[in-house]
Amino acid sequence: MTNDIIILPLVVHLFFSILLMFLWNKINLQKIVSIVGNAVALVVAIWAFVFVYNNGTHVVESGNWPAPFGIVFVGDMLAVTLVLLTAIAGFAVSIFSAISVIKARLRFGYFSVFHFLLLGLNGAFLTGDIFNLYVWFEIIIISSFVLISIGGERNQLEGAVKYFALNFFASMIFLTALGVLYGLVGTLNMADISLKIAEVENTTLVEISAVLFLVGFGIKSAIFPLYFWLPASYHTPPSAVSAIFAGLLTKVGVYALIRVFTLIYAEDSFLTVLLLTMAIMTIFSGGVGAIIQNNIKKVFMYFIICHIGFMIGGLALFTEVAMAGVIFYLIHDIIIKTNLFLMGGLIYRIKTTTNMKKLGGLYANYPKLSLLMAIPLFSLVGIPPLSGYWPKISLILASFNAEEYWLFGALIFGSLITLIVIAKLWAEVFWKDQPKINFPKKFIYFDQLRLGQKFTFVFPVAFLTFVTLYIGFGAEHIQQLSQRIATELMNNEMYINAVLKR
Amino acid sequence: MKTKFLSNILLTLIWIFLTGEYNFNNFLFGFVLSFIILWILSGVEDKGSKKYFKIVPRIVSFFFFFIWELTKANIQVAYEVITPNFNMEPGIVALPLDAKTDLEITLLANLITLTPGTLALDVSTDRSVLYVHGMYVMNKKEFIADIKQGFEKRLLEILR
Amino acid sequence: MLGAVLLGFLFSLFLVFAGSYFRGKLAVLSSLVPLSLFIYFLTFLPEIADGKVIYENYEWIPSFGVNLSFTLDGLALLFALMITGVGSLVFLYTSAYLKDHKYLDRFYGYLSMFMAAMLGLVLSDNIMSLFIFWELTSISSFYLIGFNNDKADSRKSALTALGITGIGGLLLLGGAVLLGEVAGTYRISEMVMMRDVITDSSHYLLILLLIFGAAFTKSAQFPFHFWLPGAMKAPTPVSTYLHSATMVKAGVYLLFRMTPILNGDEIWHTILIVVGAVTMVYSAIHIIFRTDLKGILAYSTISALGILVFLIGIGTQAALVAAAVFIVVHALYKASLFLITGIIDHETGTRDVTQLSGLRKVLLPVAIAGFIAALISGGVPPTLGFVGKDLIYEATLHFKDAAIFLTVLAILTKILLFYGGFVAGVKPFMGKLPQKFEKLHLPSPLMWMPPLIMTLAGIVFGIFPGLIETAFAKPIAMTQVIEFEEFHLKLWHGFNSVLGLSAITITLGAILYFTLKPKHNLENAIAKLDKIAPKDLTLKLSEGFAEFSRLWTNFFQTGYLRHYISTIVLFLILLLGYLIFSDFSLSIDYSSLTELTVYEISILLMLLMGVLYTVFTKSRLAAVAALGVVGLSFSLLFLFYSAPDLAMTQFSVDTLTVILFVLVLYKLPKYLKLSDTGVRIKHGVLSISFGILITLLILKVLNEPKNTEISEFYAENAYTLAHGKNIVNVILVDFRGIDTMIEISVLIVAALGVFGLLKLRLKTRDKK
Amino acid sequence: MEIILAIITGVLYASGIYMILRRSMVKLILGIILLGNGVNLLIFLLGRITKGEPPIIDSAKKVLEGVYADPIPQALILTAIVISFGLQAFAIILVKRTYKVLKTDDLDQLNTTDEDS
Amino acid sequence: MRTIILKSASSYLLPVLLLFSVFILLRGHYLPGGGFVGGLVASIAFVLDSFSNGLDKTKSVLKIHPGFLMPFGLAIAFLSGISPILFSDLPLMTGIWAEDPIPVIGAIGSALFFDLGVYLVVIGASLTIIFTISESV
Amino acid sequence: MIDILIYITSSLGALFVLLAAIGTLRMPDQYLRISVNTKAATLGVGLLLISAAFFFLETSVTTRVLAVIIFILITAPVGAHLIGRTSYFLGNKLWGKSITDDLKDKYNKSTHELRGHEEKDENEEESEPKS
Amino acid sequence: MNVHDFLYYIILPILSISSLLVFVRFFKGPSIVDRVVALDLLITISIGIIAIYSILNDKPTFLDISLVLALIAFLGTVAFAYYLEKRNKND
Ligand code: NA
Ligand code: NA
Repeated sequence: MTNDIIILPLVVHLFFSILLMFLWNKINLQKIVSIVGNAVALVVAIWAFVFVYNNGTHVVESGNWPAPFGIVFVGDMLAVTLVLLTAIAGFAVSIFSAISVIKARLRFGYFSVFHFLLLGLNGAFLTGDIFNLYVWFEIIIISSFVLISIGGERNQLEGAVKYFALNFFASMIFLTALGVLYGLVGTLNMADISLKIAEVENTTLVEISAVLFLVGFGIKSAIFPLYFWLPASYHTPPSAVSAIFAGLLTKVGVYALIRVFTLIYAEDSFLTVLLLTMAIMTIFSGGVGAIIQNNIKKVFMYFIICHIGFMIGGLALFTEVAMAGVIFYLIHDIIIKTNLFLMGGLIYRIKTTTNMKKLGGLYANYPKLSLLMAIPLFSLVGIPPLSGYWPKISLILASFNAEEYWLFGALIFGSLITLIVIAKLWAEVFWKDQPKINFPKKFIYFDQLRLGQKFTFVFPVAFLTFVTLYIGFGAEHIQQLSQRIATELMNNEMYINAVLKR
Repeated sequence: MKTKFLSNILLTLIWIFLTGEYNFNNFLFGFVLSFIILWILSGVEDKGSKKYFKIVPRIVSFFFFFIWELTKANIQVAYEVITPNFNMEPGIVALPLDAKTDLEITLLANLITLTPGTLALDVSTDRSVLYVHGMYVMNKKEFIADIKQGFEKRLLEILR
Repeated sequence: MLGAVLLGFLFSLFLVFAGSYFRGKLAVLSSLVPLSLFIYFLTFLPEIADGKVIYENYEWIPSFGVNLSFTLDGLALLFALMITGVGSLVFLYTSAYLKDHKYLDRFYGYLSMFMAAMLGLVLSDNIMSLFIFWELTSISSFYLIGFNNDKADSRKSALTALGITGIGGLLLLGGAVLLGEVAGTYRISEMVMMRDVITDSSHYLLILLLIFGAAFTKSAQFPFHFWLPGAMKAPTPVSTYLHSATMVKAGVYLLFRMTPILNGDEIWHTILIVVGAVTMVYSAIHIIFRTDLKGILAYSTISALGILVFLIGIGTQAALVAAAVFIVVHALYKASLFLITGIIDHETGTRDVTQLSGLRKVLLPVAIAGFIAALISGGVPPTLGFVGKDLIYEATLHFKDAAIFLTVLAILTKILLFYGGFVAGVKPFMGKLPQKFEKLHLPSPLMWMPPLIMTLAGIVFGIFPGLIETAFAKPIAMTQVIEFEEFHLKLWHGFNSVLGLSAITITLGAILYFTLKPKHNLENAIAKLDKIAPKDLTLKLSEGFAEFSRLWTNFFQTGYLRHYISTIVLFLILLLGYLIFSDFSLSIDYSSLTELTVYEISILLMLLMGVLYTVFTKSRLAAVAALGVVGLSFSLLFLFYSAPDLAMTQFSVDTLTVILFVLVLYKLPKYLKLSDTGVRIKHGVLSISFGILITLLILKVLNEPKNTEISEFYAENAYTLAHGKNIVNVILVDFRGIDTMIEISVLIVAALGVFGLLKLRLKTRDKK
Repeated sequence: MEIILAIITGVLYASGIYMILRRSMVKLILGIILLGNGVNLLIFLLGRITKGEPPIIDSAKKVLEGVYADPIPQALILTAIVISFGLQAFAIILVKRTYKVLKTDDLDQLNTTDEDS
Repeated sequence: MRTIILKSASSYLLPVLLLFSVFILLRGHYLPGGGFVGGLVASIAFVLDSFSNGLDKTKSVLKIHPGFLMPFGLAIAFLSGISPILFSDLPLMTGIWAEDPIPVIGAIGSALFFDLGVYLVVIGASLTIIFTISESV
Repeated sequence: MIDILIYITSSLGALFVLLAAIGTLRMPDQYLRISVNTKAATLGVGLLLISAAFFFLETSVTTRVLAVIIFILITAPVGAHLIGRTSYFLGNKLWGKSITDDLKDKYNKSTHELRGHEEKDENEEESEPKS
Repeated sequence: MNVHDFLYYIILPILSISSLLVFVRFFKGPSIVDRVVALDLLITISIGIIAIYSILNDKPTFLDISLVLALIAFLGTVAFAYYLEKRNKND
């Protein structure tokens, strides 16, 4: 089994999605099976993580075909870390789904599709083959289409149509890039591409393929000027779904950018300028967008964008310090963004709305819950020593060293906006008295739940908050991990040698 | 039971033709495969399948007769197509049917469609009339008689 | 020292989570926490007085160089004692002031968290951990200012304060990171050795500006001062503790700390002196126009902070000693005055100084404390205030060429501060007691004892300034000044020019107090000036920014899918166009191309026409049928070019898609002409440009050689190793089987989606 | 031949994008299909094309020799076709569903989620 | 559509087309074809049947909901994919082949089962999609 | 010998196909166009397929060719029937020079049930067609 | 002229031209029925083209594609008829 250890998460998720399809009408059983499945996936992910942590990059050659002839799965530190984070987020969200998603949705294969989505995410992180990455992307997007649109009311359908069109378009651009790349190097294995692309004489064509990848992935990861569709789509589905979208879907785009731009493409001044500009604009635009929102889910949405800019900016700097910052931020962001949307769901369950103007009095009525939620909020802001703070040190430092003062300014700007908006959100939602609104009668409020149900609602939030606290206070471990990953990424021959067995 | 078996054999033969391997193993495989398919489809009504044995050889003989008719039909139409003027007098004619079963009606309609200047448009819901579009309906009664005496008669002779 | 810092945090956690079980019973007991810390720090006095510096270091996040390093030197001890000392009294005072308040425990929780953060800040030897504690003071003060969170005013003030100090915090982060980078260490004590490296570095100015930004926002220097009067909305203990004694001095502390590291250039002095001077004079003048006691105190606090910055800017030993002493002076009198104001407010229900008089008759001990506080504030001997004021004049008088000018500014400020101190500390108690206040009773000693203790301490220290000298002044001077000179603090220096200036100050201050009475019309007069005051400007700026944000966001977030896509397409066109035309050469090797035949041309023609027909037809059904033609042409094309599997698949899939279309199409409306011609042309140009770029791109790539290593491997091994002869199929089920496995999963999910999309609604509708 | 195919690919991209930019949802889907075909053709073309030599090993032989078409792009396109089919099927239904709920085919009517709610 | 002609024609076409689909499936490893096209042909056969005989009739012929073919097919593909892991500690998707080829199909191996899984999934998915649409129309 | 057969079958096949194409283009109404193309194309394509059978002269190819031809023979007329009657539903008019239309008014507009010939228009109520 | 050239230079062009002629009908319409019929005929002609092409390339296996084509073309026609009838009923 240890030979295949890094792909066990894939096996587990595929197994459970099949199993769940067989349990089509047994919703209560599905809930349990899905939670068990995610728990198993978590255990397996930890196992794989520890294995790679101790033994270094591990490669599985599917079909026993050596690279570059077959599809390989590459468990380097970055991949297994992301797999682990996916498992953590997936575990929390599966529990949250079990309690929060309405029966009608569950009856139509929600959990099965959910596992397919997680399968896709894990596959995307692990694969060493660029076309295979496309295929994983597709299972991700089709699953997300289904999750966003099933049981669709007006808003969801509107969101889904745009979401579909843009993601399809992104996939087409990705495929175009892939076609160009294959036309140039005749191989699909990323490590092999990396070697062969260095021999391509026409660097303009290489740059073009890079730009196409950038745009294709950029649409998915919400970079300026490609993200405009996102705020209108991601907040429409149920919170459990939004949580996975927010936490992982945009990050898989960032992951792909990191992978492609560290492994395949060498540093290039044109691309650097392009990435930097896009990053700065993303931070700015996301931050500016967050200021004017009244719905907390949409506020979080714009922060996703804003903070993606942080990571892209770090990637653009292309130094080890910056990369460590990017990785740390990625780790922090996946957990925190997932949690924020679960919190949104929790607030909705309490108050039937996520509109700040209609919300209030949470602190007075739910002091402990409020304090619990304060931790992720302030982690998002990056109040030291919580998790969002640490990566900023690396990013700021790297932007200084690279003398990219605009990026530095953008980082400060983004952090400040986050601080102010979250403080405002806190004041509005938690401090302010509950304004007089008509609470719908036909709604099961949080207060009406049984103790066990309440616990199930709060547990995922508490669990992820705990992880966030660990990231903040155990920053030493995370930073060491991030530095190790950054070293691996910046010295891509480690990856290439592992894959091609050189 | 017997009809099932015959269908089974027939499908097996089609299989052998498709694969082009004429040996026992392939026969066996084809047989099992056909069996499975028939088993799956056992809900399908198979009216008229009892006559498989008789029908198969007759279809083969009818086939060659039909090719001839088809060629004739095409020549006629070809002439119509390439000559600059149209000599036709088309129209839709109601053709009373003697054919009763699904198979009979279907085959008749298909044959009519495939032959010169005629197109079977539809069968009345009570199966009493076949509506035929003809290119050369110079005389309605003659037109009807031609078909009834030609195709329908021949066909029913074969099928009954 | 780690324990000292952690104690506050742990206590805070305990109160926040478990406090509600005690319902305020722990209030008085809570004061034991700061008190014991105060005593703990007192025990270090002898060592520090001996000139020792105590270091402690705990590894935390060595990867970042962020460690819990603590230093206890004169400066740190001064602040630590002030924090814990004033803290003890404030804690005590609070127990009475907020007695029976619903959230008293929570309040203590925030308060001790703040105290711990503040302690951590002043004890940190690591600039990153200093920053961490710095931010924690901002956050805990956010909660403290917004403690009465049901009031919109409180929330707004808390947000403003957090916003301004938040900016400062981020600047500090930048400065700290940069400083650490330049110095090669985050330890402040080590940075001192790197002074020359830092001041010579090209980043020096940037560092300086960042650090100043942090300090000025935190210590409410002009033009960032406006958050402070607003923050006074907080309950009195908060105003006392944070906004006079401790937090606002964090900026001053930072400048103090940085003096031996960054004080190497004229610019350091210039900026600090100018900003400090403007702040102290500007806000001192403001005092005259205030009638709210807290308003008076707020502006006098800002002025005092200005004085401190101003002194640090002067930077001579005398000035630094003056600053150190003045920190103590200010803490003693200002904290007392705040507490006194709190008592008055608590008892009379008003802070309007025009309404208050004669309160000495009912609140005698408070009146005594008020009187002494006013004396300290006014620098009247024998209080420590007098010592402090003299030291200030001493410092200004000896500052190079601008001595006279600076001294005049200092005197002006001091006169106004004298006035402010008396208005706040004396005026409410003098004159006739209004009838409505006759029934007032002296509140609990827990409230009036703390100011009394502090003011008395002001007299004791005034009479024995040696205490201050040995405990703080000398140790601070020794660590913060490069060339230390021996000095002594005295109450009486004999007759000299400084004494003369003191006399002038006190006389003019007294005259001002007796002639100028606080009036509402004065307050209204200055309100008109608010429009150009930094506060309103900032407000307008932030409103403008919000408006800009709205415009910016709505400009891009139109909600129209086609805008989003056309933006992306345009972006791609620009990038690809730039790259393709940047080295435009299109030489095609015609010999490498395949020959063109009649039948291919007809197929391609059909394909082309089919595509165009699909685009331009006005009938949806015809478009779908045309799609069928396109699919057919495609599969023939694939067949001609050696891809039979593709031909089959393309055709079956296309037909199935057409069927799907056909099945749902009649549920959809007919085509309408929705876009006008201009839009069509715009989109046409966009799409055609993109198409042209793609064509050019293809031709360029086709010119490059291609590596065929992988396909050769498949050709050789498909049968021998993978037992298949149709290599495409072998790739699909074996070499790249994973792709296929996921591909069919995609189909499954799509089918589940279709199923759910159509059936789920049916079911819910059925329920209705 | 390649030149003409390249032009046709360009036409497919252009048509696809043009259709996606229309306001009608039905046109959006037609555009998606056209664009998908364009992408397939691009991959096919850039994998270099070969006439009449499918990558199938002769029944009498064990290895593929001589001139043959690159099987890899074919396999990729096949996968892409199937995936696109799944997505298109879903999209068609999505559009139908959306039309039923929103009573409009006009994409410009789909902008309430951007408004404040 | 209520037309006798289509109805009777399709009832004869259905078994032949299914046969043809299996043929396409099995020869895929050697000649053009394979699980995907095979599955499509099979599902088209059923769709045709549903057009002519009505959906209920076709469903009763199928006996189970086509949706169940999807997990079933995927399970087969999945098992053929992971069997190397379970049985011989080889990586995922490693081909396992019987020693001797058999007639018609050729070499028997895990790839064949994999293709069979694809075949079933394609039938299941396309039929689920089309039937659902037909029902909701 | 075989070559000659191939020449003949392929030429005839191509010719019929061409005729069908021309017919489809030229014929004045839908019914005539359907009529023309079904016949001509079926024969033409059949011949082309047969020429392939002649060329390869392998039983497997021959049987496959036969299978395709039979298949076309079954499906083409059914398709023609379906599309022809649909054309009638859509109200596509017969060519102006057509002489008779027995189908006129025989379809029930909502159910698409088709009345037989013998039943007179007057007594349609009592003779509900059995299904 | 051998068989190969005959097929290549005469038969295939005739078939191609036929396709284009049919496409003209597709283009002209006017009724959707004409388009469906034209599409059907196009596919049928393609079957012939494939038959000739399989001879030219000596690849009998291409004939299988023609079977798939025939099958699916039929389904397309059925589907269009189905749709048109349903739409007509609903009007
Ligand atoms: Na005829
Ligand atoms: Na006919």
